[in-house]
Amino acid sequence: MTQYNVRLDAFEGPLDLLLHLINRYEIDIYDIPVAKITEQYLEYIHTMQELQLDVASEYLVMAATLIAIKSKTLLPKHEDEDYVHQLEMDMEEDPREELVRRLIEYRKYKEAASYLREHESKRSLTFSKPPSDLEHIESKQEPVNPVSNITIYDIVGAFQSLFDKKRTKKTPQTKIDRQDIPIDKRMREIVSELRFRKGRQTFQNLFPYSSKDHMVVTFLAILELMKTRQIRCKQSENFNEIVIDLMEEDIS
Amino acid sequence: MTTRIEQKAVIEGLLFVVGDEGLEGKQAADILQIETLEAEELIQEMMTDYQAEERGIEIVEIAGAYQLTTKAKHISYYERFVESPTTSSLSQAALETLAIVAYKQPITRAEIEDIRGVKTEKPLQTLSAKHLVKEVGRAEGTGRAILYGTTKEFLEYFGLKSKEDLPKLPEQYEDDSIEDEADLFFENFESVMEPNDKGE
Amino acid sequence: MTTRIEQKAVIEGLLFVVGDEGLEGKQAADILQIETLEAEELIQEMMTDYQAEERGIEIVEIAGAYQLTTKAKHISYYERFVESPTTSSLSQAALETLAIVAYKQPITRAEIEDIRGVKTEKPLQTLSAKHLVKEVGRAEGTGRAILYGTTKEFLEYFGLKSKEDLPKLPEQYEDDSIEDEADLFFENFESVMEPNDKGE
Repeated sequence: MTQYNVRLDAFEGPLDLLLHLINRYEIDIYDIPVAKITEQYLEYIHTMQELQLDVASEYLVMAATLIAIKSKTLLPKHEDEDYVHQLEMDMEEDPREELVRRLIEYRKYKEAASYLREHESKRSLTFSKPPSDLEHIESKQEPVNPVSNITIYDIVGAFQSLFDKKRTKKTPQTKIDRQDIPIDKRMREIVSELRFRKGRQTFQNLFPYSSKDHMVVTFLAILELMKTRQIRCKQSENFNEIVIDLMEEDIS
Repeated sequence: MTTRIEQKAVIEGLLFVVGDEGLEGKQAADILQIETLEAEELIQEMMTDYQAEERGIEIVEIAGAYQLTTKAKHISYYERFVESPTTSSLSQAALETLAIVAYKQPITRAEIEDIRGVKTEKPLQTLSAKHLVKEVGRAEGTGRAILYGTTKEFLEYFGLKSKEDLPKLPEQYEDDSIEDEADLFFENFESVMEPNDKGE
Repeated sequence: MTTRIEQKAVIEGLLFVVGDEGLEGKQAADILQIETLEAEELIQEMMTDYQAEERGIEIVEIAGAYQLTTKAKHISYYERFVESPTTSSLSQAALETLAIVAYKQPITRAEIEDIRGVKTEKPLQTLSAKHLVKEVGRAEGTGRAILYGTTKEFLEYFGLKSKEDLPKLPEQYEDDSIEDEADLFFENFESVMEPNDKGE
């Protein structure tokens, strides 16, 4: 039952895979050697199939497209046609043109996405604060309608964003990439949390997020910290709260 | 090694972030990895700095913790702000509380606080004073906590025929799958810890 | 008559109060009873003031309004005990989808899928649930597919001033120049073919 979803997830689709191959083999996007790229592409698909991955239909459609383009470029030129026809042939689209257009278009947004990613991580470095409660400031002209300029949709919106907020707080990793919460990082977090809490925290409170992976990593981190004698766990009796203490030597 | 100036900057940022939960001298000291006394001294200095004419906020000490507030002498500007038509007539806290009461009524204050994650006494007072929510009964069990619901006026202001007339929420807000997952984990965890008690 | 220094103090207090809802230049001007341009100028000056070493907060312009945030360089002090507003980063699929919506709005799902070459239902759901994109209308024609656009929260999430604050697309410039070249070619071609019509 081993799954290799991670490898499949590494690509965002057939266009992404093609771009990867183009970069890897330093291919000029405007002059793609179709035979070579088709070969590489199919090899990748075969590998995926060998790994018993569920190859999405989009990848197979692209494989068919590549093969179609390849066969078109291989077609022998008609030599017995008259000159006008020959001209028409020359004017005909390069069979690769549509694919190149799509690749370039997709690449644009892939780059735009990485720009957004940069902004996202930059933004995560700063904090703002929620608006202050000004209820204590009495307005001199009390409005007749206490909810003027609020609609029922503001109520709905408030309710939704409340739950969204709660949800995002609870699950800091929506797409869990295990690399993102390495155990030693979580171990350091726990130690500094304990330091901040004057060396003591309850077991339960070390699980701030309800994401399964975060909890598992936290649990493993606690076990590891116990093993390396950085923390001590105490439970006065069965079913009581487990209390985690930072070992004294470490505080200094 | 951070300079005193930098340390002050960090404290300002910390005070800004903690809001009205306040920051204790010891907390500031831990974060800056300096002595508590040193941190207290820095904060006292900053209190003086903030008295400068060009500052609109100041540090106050409330219940052993420091927090930022606006200056009392500027009150007339905040009154103008509150009255300005672009300013929402309910605070975010009151709006959130009202939304919860509207959709989850009848509901106790403790339950509202559970959802919001913060104390909700003041917003509930505001909403009662504005006749938007009222007591609709008492919860069963010890304590018999007050149950809140929306008022007739609430329906009138928003032009609703009845409580059932509230717009339906998207399905995603109904499910509790995330919480379930957490519960599942702790359940499993407990059953590992106490295998004898669970007849497995 | 208030001095510029006092006006700055009031703006600081207002910025503190509005928090992440932000303060528009016009709002500040109304409250101070000065011209919007004057208020904007004051805020610009303050932005420079806040860059001083001893300040732990700064003014940023997001979604057309000004707000205070902590400084990025102090992150190591805060991350120990507060949670970042954007800890949950978006998946690559969601980001690509969002990038397409941002640049091509209003756009239908089918058009997005055309560009990405894969199904995009789930990323769009994620983005809607996070209020980063929303339905902005319906396409003409049969089916009347939903048209998607970005929201104010989109700007807030990425800390952008406005939709126009997005950088030019990487290849846009090149594409334009190719078209220009083509146009030029056809123009020349035409002028060769029909020399009589163009009054040379």
